[in-house]
Amino acid sequence: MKVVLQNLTKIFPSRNKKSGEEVVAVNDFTFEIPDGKLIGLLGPSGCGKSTTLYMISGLQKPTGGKIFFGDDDVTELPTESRGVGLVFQNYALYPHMTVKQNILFPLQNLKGADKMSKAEMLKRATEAAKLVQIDNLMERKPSELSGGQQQRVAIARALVKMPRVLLLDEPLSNLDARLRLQTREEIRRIQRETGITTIFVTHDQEEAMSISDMIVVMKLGVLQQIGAPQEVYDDPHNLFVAKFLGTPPINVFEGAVSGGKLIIGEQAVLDVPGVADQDVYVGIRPEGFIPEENGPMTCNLSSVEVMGRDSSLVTTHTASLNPLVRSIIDSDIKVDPAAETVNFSLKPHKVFIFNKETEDRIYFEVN
Amino acid sequence: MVDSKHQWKAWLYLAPAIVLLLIFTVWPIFNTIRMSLLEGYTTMQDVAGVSFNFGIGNFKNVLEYHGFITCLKNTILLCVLTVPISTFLALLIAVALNSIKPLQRFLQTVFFMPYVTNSIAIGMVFAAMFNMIIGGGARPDSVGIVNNVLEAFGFEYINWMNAGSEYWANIVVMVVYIVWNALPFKILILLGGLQSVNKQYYEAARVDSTPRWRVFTKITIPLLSPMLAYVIITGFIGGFKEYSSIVGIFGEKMGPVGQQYSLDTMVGFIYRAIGNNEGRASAAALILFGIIFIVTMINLYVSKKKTHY
Amino acid sequence: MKKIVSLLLAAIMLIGMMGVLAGCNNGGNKVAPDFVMPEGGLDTTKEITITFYHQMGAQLQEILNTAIEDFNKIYPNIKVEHKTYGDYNGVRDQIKTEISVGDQPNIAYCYPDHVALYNVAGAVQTLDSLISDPTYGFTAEQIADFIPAYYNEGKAFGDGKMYTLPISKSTEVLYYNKTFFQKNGLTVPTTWEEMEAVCKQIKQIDPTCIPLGYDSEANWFITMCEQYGSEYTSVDGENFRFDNETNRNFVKKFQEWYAQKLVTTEELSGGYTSALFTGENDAGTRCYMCIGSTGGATYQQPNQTNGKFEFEVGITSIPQVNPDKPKVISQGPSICIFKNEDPQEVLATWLFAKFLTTDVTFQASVSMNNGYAPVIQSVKENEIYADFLNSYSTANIQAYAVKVALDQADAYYVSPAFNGSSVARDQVGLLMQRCMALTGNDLDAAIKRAFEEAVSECKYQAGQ
Amino acid sequence: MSDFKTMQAKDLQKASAQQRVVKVGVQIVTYLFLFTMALIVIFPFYWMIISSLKEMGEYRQSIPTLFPKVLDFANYAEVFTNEDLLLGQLFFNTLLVGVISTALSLVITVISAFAFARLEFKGKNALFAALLATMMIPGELFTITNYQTVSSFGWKETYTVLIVPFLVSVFYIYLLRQNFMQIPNELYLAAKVDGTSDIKYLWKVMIPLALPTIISITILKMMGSWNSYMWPRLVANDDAHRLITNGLRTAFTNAEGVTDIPVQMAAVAVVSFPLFLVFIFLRKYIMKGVSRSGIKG
Repeated sequence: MKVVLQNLTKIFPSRNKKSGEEVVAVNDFTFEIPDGKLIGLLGPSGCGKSTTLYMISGLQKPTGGKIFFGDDDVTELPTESRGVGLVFQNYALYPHMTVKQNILFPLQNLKGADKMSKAEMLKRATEAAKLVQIDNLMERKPSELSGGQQQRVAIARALVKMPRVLLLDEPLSNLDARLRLQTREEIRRIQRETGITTIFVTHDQEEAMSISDMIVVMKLGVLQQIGAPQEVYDDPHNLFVAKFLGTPPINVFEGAVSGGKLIIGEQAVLDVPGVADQDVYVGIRPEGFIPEENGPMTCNLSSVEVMGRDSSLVTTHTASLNPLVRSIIDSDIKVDPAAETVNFSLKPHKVFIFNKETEDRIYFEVN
Repeated sequence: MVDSKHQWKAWLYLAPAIVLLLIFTVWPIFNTIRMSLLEGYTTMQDVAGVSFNFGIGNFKNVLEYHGFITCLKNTILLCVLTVPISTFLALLIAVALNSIKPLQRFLQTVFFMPYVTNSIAIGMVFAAMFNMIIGGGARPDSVGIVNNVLEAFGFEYINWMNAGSEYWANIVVMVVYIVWNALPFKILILLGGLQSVNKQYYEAARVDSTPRWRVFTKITIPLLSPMLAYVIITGFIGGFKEYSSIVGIFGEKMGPVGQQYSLDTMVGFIYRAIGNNEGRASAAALILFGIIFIVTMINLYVSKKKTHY
Repeated sequence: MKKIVSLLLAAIMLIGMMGVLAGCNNGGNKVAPDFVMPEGGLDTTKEITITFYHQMGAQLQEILNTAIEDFNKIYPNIKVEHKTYGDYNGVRDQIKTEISVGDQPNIAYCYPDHVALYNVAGAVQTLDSLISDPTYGFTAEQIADFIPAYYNEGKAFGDGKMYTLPISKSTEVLYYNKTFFQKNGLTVPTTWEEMEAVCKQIKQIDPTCIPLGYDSEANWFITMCEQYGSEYTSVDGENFRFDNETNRNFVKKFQEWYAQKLVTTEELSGGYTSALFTGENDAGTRCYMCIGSTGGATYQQPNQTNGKFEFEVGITSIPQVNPDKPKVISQGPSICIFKNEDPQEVLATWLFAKFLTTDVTFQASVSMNNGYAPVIQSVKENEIYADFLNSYSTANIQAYAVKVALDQADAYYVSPAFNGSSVARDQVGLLMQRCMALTGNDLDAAIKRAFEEAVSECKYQAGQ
Repeated sequence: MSDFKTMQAKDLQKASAQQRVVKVGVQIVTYLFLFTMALIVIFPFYWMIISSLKEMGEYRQSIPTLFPKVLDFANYAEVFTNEDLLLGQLFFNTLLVGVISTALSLVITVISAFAFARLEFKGKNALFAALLATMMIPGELFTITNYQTVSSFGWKETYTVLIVPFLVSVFYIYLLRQNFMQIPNELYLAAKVDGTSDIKYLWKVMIPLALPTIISITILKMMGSWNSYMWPRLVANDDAHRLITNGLRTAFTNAEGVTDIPVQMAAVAVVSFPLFLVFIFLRKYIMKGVSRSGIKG
């Protein structure tokens, strides 16, 4: 079931009547979520991602715009009739019901054509439990389960009625690090097996990129960029998207373009044919640095962190906006930790130039 | 946890409460037990220096009184009827109040009004509603507001509380009065409880497209059960001490004209005994305390199993 | 479970400890000694404060305050503080509790049943020595001036001693609709047979009415016992003797009257009978006769339409079984003095009591205000009071009521007072209501059972 | 689950229309139910007001009228002019006793609840269970013994006797303890670690967090002292100390024991008005107070 959002807007009247200015939580969103895909709504807190999710679920009424499931306009339809599955951030499992009762609960509400016999319901519930691997916890109460287990019960409850769209509100934020990795693989696997269109909200870019078919980056209610994770990583439309994706984060420098050459500090570090002369921001991915004897760019070396497969050089540079410039290089290349400076040459496709005012991306031919 | 050095500090904080309780609660309990075990004790004779022998005569005297069973029956019957009805009604009102936004504040205030209504006025209203005025003609001069409504719907008027009225009719009047009195406090507690239930459970229920009545029975009630247990337990404790409501309607005769004491309760018995035999009144009070204690223990036990924390 | 165990432990420990306690302290005699006249009599130098409990309404308290001012002109050093406790049960309950700690007031409004209760603790000071005291007591004229029946009420406690002084008396009288009676040529009944006859006549004339309203069922029952000379209660021996053939018969007769709607009472009708007397209610029911207290005279006044009363009210004494030996209840408060450590206080209180009962202006103004009868005959000589009495009419209904009360002064009776007599009074009232409300066929058996249960309830409550 | 197929699309327009009808229907039923119940609950208050506007004649009519034929404000005039009533004195006494007893009992309730909620000591549960047990005892018997105690202390006809005996109310300690227990213990331990004294912690952390409950206790306590009748009449029935309810009950009864109800109702209405105002303003707190206590029994 594909989900289409058309000029979706949500304006919250401000809390205190006096000041009167409103909060535009979601500003004119239009995008289409293909059927059967796992979509990540990504952005810093307060960017409107949860509000969008709740509008899709029907729990929040949009101020403007339309929502379509397939070609049905569900904007006016109440949550009960939308056939959505929603997993809350703190799971919202009914505390007084066992795991089995929690999972069975949605099935017991089905009416008319979808009504099921008791046996049928139990079969479906056990299937869902197996799918999320909690079939051994059926008689437990939510208070007796760990965060991860509760998470999976919530997913099973959302899935069991085979909703048209599955929505997950920051599913991993309450889990410890180790469990987070394991659970996000679970979500990926479950989504693949069921093939259900799934939208999840997260502020952790690594999580979004690792399992999403498509990510939607948002900032202060405005849609920044949509696309496959790798594609958005490699082709950020603006500085915000570039800075937001990737760990360790992208290194940003103040620079200028003159005569087709990119100047950082005093050094011409890269040929940028076809770009008019102007001051620019320059974003260089950590993996975009290659240490070279006479590389065009020199940085002062502070330390070398060997991490096995590759090692990371911690350097500083006067033109850098952040105190440290971090690069990741192949561990076979040896760098003398005692050296004062190190020279790099840059991989062109790992360097992005942004307009100083609008911070929009400026393209240049990469040969 | 906190080491024992803090023992004395805890007792220090509790000191004022304990001292006052010792004087004004514990000592009266002792005195009540003392009086209950002095056979035939009355303060007047005590002042005159008469001495009483020590025994359980008062208790026997209370239990043998022919009216004692009626008092017990009435007390239990009223409790068993009014506590569930008032709790259920208060729950409905609280849920309804919680589900509306406009006028919610206004209606909340209205439901608090009984607190501010003087008990004399309440007694008068119930007289106007149920009392009949027997005049010269065959038919009573006025049959009361409730009967007017009944007749408007084509029913025969009922003799609710006048001479010759049926026991069940008197009970109906009392149940209406007691439930009416018990509503405001219960609504307050249950509405408070409803508002402390996490909103997200209701959102989850909506997502699961749960019909209204299932939300009410499967989510609201279970989550509210600690409050409900509390309201029911205090309801029973209060219910067993029912007295002023019956005096409010039927007066000191505790029953319709010609059937005095037919609606007497345990506390009614105690009040009649306080007049001149405090020994017997103390014994009756202790018996009542025993009953309330047992009923509350049962309630606590039942609620421990049923409610969910 | 731990909580329950700890609770049981506390309870057992409680009962154990108090068992010991009960054994020992049994409370010694807290009441003050009997009064002995201090030599040198009243110490006029010392400031003495006495407390007076009553149930006077706002206007009566005005009259009391002026009386206290006059009293202080004679005895400036005696300061009188007075408080109301609502109704007569309120005064009794307050004093009973205060006696238990020995700080009861000096003087209080009381009824015979109350004094009987206080006497269990021996708290009331007998007045004989004070009355006969040469300097402070009553003079012979003052004693003679009292209306004998009221004065003798003070001695009705079985031991011939004087416990109370009458202060303001009321009785029951028959209020009747004079205009209606004259218009229909009806004679005012003086016996119960005449009453039944006239009620039936009235019923013919106005079928929707109830000819007679009798407010207090208890008074009716006790008065009938006195008029028939049948037994009601007695101070010694078997206290409660009202279950006998004569009483059951008259109750049966009144049950028939009620069934034929010839009579009703406040409880049976569910509303004020005096309201039915003064004007018909919306359904047209009204009473043409109402037997009630002289104290409530103002409530028997019909409504006025542009200055003229709807009908003239006549007042006469209530019907009798035997008109030559009339018996009418005497009610209204008396005053009693409580024992006190300080004989000066008792003496000062006595002087105040003497003043209230013998001061003509106080007695007259109280009577003029609420229709209660004064307790001394000399009040009639006071000219203001004399023309108050003579101007008796529907407009000045209090005067009319007092006049009738004074005329039947020698017909008063007082029921014996003992600890439990108030219980008897309540129970016979309830008994009367119950029997009159009886329906169905086997009335005699039902009445018999009602009487037996009333006697057993009296015995139980009196602690026998 | 492999051959998973999505639900076939329902006819959505019809569902949402039908949905809306049900929703409106439920709304109507809810409001209807609430208004009938509100009418029933308010009726006696309405009756109190109209009785206070009827003159004596109409009031004594045996068949009560639903609305007074003649509006008579004389009763209200009588309440204010009747100098015997000493309305001002009654108000002052009740206010004075109400405020002091509420303040003192609040202090006792807070520190006792704090001890029960936070501090560990031997016999805590037994003591608390015993306290709860006292709530079950019918109070009638206490009056006699307490009367004897206060008169032996010589407190009769003073403000003390109206205040001290009822300073400890077990119910409110129970309510506040439940509320305090909801404050996580770590906060207390953390405060202990950086040396804050119990009192400071109580003042700075616990009271602000439990403020709504404390306010609702204050209001309910004030109303309690406003309506108390039996005890004040027994121990302090003199003009200087009489309280409002006691004053109104006896002020309008004459020697014959007949009470002028209309004027009494007027007086009662006048007295209840401040209570009504207090409730209106602090209604929000009462609601929050009770819910925050999350009475878990």
